Amino acid sequence: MGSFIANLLLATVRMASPLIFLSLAELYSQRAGLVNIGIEGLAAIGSLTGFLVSLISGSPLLGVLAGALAGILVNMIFAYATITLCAEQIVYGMAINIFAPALAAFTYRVYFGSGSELVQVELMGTLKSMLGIKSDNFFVNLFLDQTPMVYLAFVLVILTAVYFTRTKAGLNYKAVGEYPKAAATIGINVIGIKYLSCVICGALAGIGGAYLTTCYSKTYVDGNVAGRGFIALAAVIFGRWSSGGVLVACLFFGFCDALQIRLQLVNNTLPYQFFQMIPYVATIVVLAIIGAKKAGPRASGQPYRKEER
Amino acid sequence: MAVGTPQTEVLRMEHITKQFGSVYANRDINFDVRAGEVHTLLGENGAGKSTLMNVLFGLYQPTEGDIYVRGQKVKIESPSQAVKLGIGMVHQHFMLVEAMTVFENIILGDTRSKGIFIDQNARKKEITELSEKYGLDADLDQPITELAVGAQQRVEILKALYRGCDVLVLDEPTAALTDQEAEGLFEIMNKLKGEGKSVIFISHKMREVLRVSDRITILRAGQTVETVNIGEVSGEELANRMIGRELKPSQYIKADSSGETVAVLDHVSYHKNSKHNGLNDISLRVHRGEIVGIAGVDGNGQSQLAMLLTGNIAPEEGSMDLKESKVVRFDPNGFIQENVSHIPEDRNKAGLVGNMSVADNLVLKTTRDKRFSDGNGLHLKKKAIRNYALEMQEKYDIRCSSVDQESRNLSGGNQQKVILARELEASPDLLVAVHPTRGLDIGATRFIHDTVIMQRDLGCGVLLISADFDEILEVSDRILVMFEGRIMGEYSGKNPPIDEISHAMAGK
Amino acid sequence: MKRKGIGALVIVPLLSIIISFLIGCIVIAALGANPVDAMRYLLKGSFGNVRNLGTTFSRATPLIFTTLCACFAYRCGVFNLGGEGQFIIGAIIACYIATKAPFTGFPAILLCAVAGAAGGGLWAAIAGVLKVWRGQNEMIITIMLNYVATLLMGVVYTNWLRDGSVPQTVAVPDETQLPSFFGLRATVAFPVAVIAGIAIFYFLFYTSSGFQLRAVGLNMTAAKVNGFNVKRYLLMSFIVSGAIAGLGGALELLGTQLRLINGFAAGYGFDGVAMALIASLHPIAGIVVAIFFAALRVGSTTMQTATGVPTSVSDIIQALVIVFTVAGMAMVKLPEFKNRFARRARKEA
Amino acid sequence: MFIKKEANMKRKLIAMVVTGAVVASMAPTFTAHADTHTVAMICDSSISDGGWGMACYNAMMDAAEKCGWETMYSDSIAQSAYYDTIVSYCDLDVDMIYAPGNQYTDAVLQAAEEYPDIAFALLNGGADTPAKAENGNVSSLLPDAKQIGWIAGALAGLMSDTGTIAFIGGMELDTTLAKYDGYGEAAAYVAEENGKSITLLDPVYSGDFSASDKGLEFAKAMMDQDADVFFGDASAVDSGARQAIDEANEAAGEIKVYDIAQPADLLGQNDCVIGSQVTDNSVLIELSMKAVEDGSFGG
Repeated sequence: MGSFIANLLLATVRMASPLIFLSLAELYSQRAGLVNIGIEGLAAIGSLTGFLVSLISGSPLLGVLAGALAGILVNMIFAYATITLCAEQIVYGMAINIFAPALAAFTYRVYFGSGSELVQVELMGTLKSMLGIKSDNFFVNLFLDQTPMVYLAFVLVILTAVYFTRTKAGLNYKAVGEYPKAAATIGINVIGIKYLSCVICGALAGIGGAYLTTCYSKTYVDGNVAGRGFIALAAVIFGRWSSGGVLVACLFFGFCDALQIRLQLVNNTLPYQFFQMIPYVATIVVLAIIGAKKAGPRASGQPYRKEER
Repeated sequence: MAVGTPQTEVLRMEHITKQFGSVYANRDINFDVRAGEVHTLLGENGAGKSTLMNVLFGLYQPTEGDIYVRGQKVKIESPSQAVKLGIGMVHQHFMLVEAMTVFENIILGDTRSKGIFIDQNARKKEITELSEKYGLDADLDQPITELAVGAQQRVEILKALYRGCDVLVLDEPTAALTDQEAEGLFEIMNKLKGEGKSVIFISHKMREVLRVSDRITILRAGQTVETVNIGEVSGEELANRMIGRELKPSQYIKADSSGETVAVLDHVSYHKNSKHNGLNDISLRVHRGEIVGIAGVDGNGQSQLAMLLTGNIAPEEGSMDLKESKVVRFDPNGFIQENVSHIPEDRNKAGLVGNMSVADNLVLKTTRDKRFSDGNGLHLKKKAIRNYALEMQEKYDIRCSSVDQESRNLSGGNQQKVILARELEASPDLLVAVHPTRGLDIGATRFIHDTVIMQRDLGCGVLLISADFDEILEVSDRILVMFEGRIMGEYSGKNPPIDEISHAMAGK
Repeated sequence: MKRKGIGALVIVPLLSIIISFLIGCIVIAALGANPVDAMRYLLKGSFGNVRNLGTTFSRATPLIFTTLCACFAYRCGVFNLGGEGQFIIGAIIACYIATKAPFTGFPAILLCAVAGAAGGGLWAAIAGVLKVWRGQNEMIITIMLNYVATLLMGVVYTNWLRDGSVPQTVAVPDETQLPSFFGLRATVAFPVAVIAGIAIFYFLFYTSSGFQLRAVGLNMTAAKVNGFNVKRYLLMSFIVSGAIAGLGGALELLGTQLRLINGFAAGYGFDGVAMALIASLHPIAGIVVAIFFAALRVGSTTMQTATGVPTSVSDIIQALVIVFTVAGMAMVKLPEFKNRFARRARKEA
Repeated sequence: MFIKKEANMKRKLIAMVVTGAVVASMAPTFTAHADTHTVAMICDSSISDGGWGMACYNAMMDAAEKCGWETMYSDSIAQSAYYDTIVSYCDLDVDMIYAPGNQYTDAVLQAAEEYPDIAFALLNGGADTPAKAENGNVSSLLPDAKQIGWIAGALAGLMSDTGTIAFIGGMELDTTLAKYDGYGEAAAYVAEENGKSITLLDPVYSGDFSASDKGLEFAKAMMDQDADVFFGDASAVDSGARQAIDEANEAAGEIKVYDIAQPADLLGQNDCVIGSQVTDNSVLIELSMKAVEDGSFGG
């Protein structure tokens, strides 16, 4: 059963990684005062683009980059509508969630036509395979048998923490989410930072989506994001708007998911759906327990108008 | 930057015009500042002082007109440009990020120091030097939320100086300060002058204007009236020019508090230990037909007092009586049923539903009333509501394009009138009015005072909370002073001991 | 100012629809199909004949309910994204009663409707309680509850109420199925939905409670200071909106689907939200919008089958309609826009 | 405010009604290609899922080619949309509706009742289904699921070294359950013959036919329990499983874990695939097409 635990942990990391990208995407968005519930959609388009490009170019890395680009492009719609036109952010997130997946499904169908067998793409190699290590030791697997993207995810968490707590730019960035007018009066380019946040958010969400098709599963199927975008939303609140907290939240969700898969095998008296519920129920319970003592950035969700009277 | 010798002009604004849609906020304004002087912008609320400064600071773009800094014509498109040109501004509503510390707020948006990381020690050293030079003491690691208003203002000034400004704009800086704190501020201003820096001082309080200014520019209705040197004209003269007509000081007859009590607080406490947002062992009574004025600087527990007296918060200790009965449940609705009316501190946040029409706001509390609906609210009588609204518009002289207009589009004065109409038509036994005239021009202020006095004479007990000392003196029959959540003293409204009171306001 | 207000709320959506369809046509042409034909089939499929019209109405019915659910909640400033979950819970309960209850026919239908609504309300109340007493973000909770509800339904149709060979529940007995509406495919659920819409409209704009509820939604602080029981209204808006969705679920089951199966109600919740917003939270307008989208969907099936154009084209058209409308609505609210308009208005005068 | 909104609502209504009218008037009277025969397929999974959907689609194409029929299809349709899709095909006057799966039974029967002139070929339908159709225009094409299971099981019994074999299902369809049972029985039998014992892990279900990542996680988890032969009935989900198996084999440096693919031939696509349970549905379809042409369909 020791291997059970070991494999459980490996699965946890595997399942948490895409969530980390998506949650960071949401974190950057909300830190600049933009609540973007369109992550799910952004990830969908990123996932497809990543798949296509790595298929065509044969380079998963290129796929990831393309996914990021696609995420940015789609998120620019959100940016323009919510920042420039001051549209209601929640509403627009919804719009993205309906638009982007439809676009993805459409593109896939048009590109591959019909009746083809399920197209498979080469995944990004793990460090272990690159180094040609054969050992099957748990720690080797945990720390080396991961794709570069996993390391990137964790590095990003650290960078984000440093950015928001130690750098001037990060301080200004936070100010925009907290009190844009004040930020503007000391010469911070509020609109600029808000757009920047949308670029970062779009890129990370796109990468998170691309991860699914370039590092996780060899195939693309519609709806493969499977609600991860919304879990990310929860992770940011759960994680108290700090990258560290977000990481913990993602690992928690990943763990719940990994656990639920295994419980299905151990136990067959209970319908499998109950196990599939675990991550969602856990989210609700945890949020209910921690409550919402610390609200997020002050001005999140509110539009910012330059000349207002 | 080079310290200019006195008399050298550092800043000039020529023919500045700023339009909002169809409204002229500024019209052909001329204004200049010399090195090492305090130049006051004098004008009542809505005269266009703040707009002019926002134009100077690059927050607004002028519709017409030019700005010259040290003789150079400049186009200020953003605050950062203004900062680069050596212009600093302390806004009336502080621009401090509450979630951050003093230090973080000061270095926020810092462009001068190199590197991507924050070099705590170096920056802190610079700031400490500055604060010592100008006597602006501040604990850098304290979060803003824990600072008193005066301290927050010092942080704002530090912020400006840290960005190396030689023209500092102070927008209504004394509004929230005790006299002592104000004195402190004036000293700082003197130090700044000494350093050859210029201060643009915005105010409508004659006393301090005469005390600190070198030159005074009077604005009225968005236009320059004239610029005068200090000593050329008397206080009254200035006041008259500011308002544009002879101002005869109002003389309200003070009533004596003999009637039955409508509200009694008995040793009430709430968040005792919070100096700025708590109540500490407060006892007071309000009688019918009197106006009890609560004097004191903002943020000494007045807001809590008001919320308590209107049932929005419940006391932690002590008890309260409304009329003859002890209050057991503190909830706003219960108090409203007991004929308690409330003119809230923040008319936009708490007074009005901005996106609803004037008419809706007038009947906000009374839709279940027979006059406005059948079957206890099951069917609203739209017509009746509209007619009532028109009647109120007449009676309270509410200026709006139509009673269907969204109330957020009204001017502050008219918004306040809508609230006044709603609250007074309920013919209350107790009226709690918080800063009822804040930000209103003299005309509206006068109207509101008159109406409140009238209500008093109808037998309503009024509790007036105001940070405007003059207002308190003008209308109160009894004056209580609040400081750090406590009542410092009680004085008669008839020829009150002004010095004593202002000392009390400073906690002495 | 007011005149523009009205105009924009109608013109913007219509304009958005037109633009979206144009783009759709371009895409179709790019696929080598004849856009005109495609559009013909799309329209024929949705309105072409009585049968299709009936189909459109029957497809619109559940959407109307979820739209109304969103309208009601958002009027009180509650972002209930859980319409789908509440809808499903209503259906599950109805399914149990319809198949297990000793009696059938009208009493059963009535019980299903009431219990379904109650179930939906309670399901939403979970999020309501968490918001009101734990200050928790209702969007996330309701989304999570959607997943839970969907999986719960899965349990019901794969295990508890499974009907033989396929993972689906037993069908509702004939006597307990809703009577058809004028012989159309649509059942009486459709008029019920419309009536519900009118009732909500009346409640929101012609009763004191509705008035206060809107006030809470527009300015919570002011509402509290002016003596409204904010918590009560918040909770109520959760429960009522949930109940509307729940009722919708129950009727959808008794009227159209007749059994719980995989894919039941998928996406209805979010659709409702989007439509409510396009209708600028107006219940009656919401009904119209819902019917429009239903028509688009029914039509798109015909379009797909006839021309081989992927159904996702119509998904994209629908998405574009939302994208453009919301952006347009926001744009006309911008001060710059208003000023320009104001000036033009003055010139006219 | 109220007035405003009401006006808005009215205008919207009018606008919509107008659109509706225009539509109705311009809607052409549509007739499908009358001369040649047409078959239309509906499918809940994608027809490019490398599994059931793909196999059934290709089967239709083969049969249609032989008989010179035209084909149409809609795939990835939600169970709640089966009926609408079938009906819209019927409205296009197709000659035969081809529904590959027991799950379509109800929708098919309902439509068959309303369109007596159209033939409905139901793959994997229950044996008694045709009798249920009042117009006798439904036929049930039945490849024996249990048999498929047996063959796979026999193979598994032979190949398994660890003595543990696994099964991944999409939905709890009867055919799926039948395959699972056959799989287990045969494996146990064969194993006994060779004097070893076989344990078949409980079946797991992904709840759909598309979540390949779930297949991957399932397989990994099951390999932790020493399963070394996999048989799947979940289309795209299986591909996820095969991916996990390949990875495991790669790590081990040799192919120790095997997968049995179905219903199409996937040999060579993944190293781990040791055999494919190919069910050739095209013959069955071809028969029904012939029947339609000479009018002997159904009965």
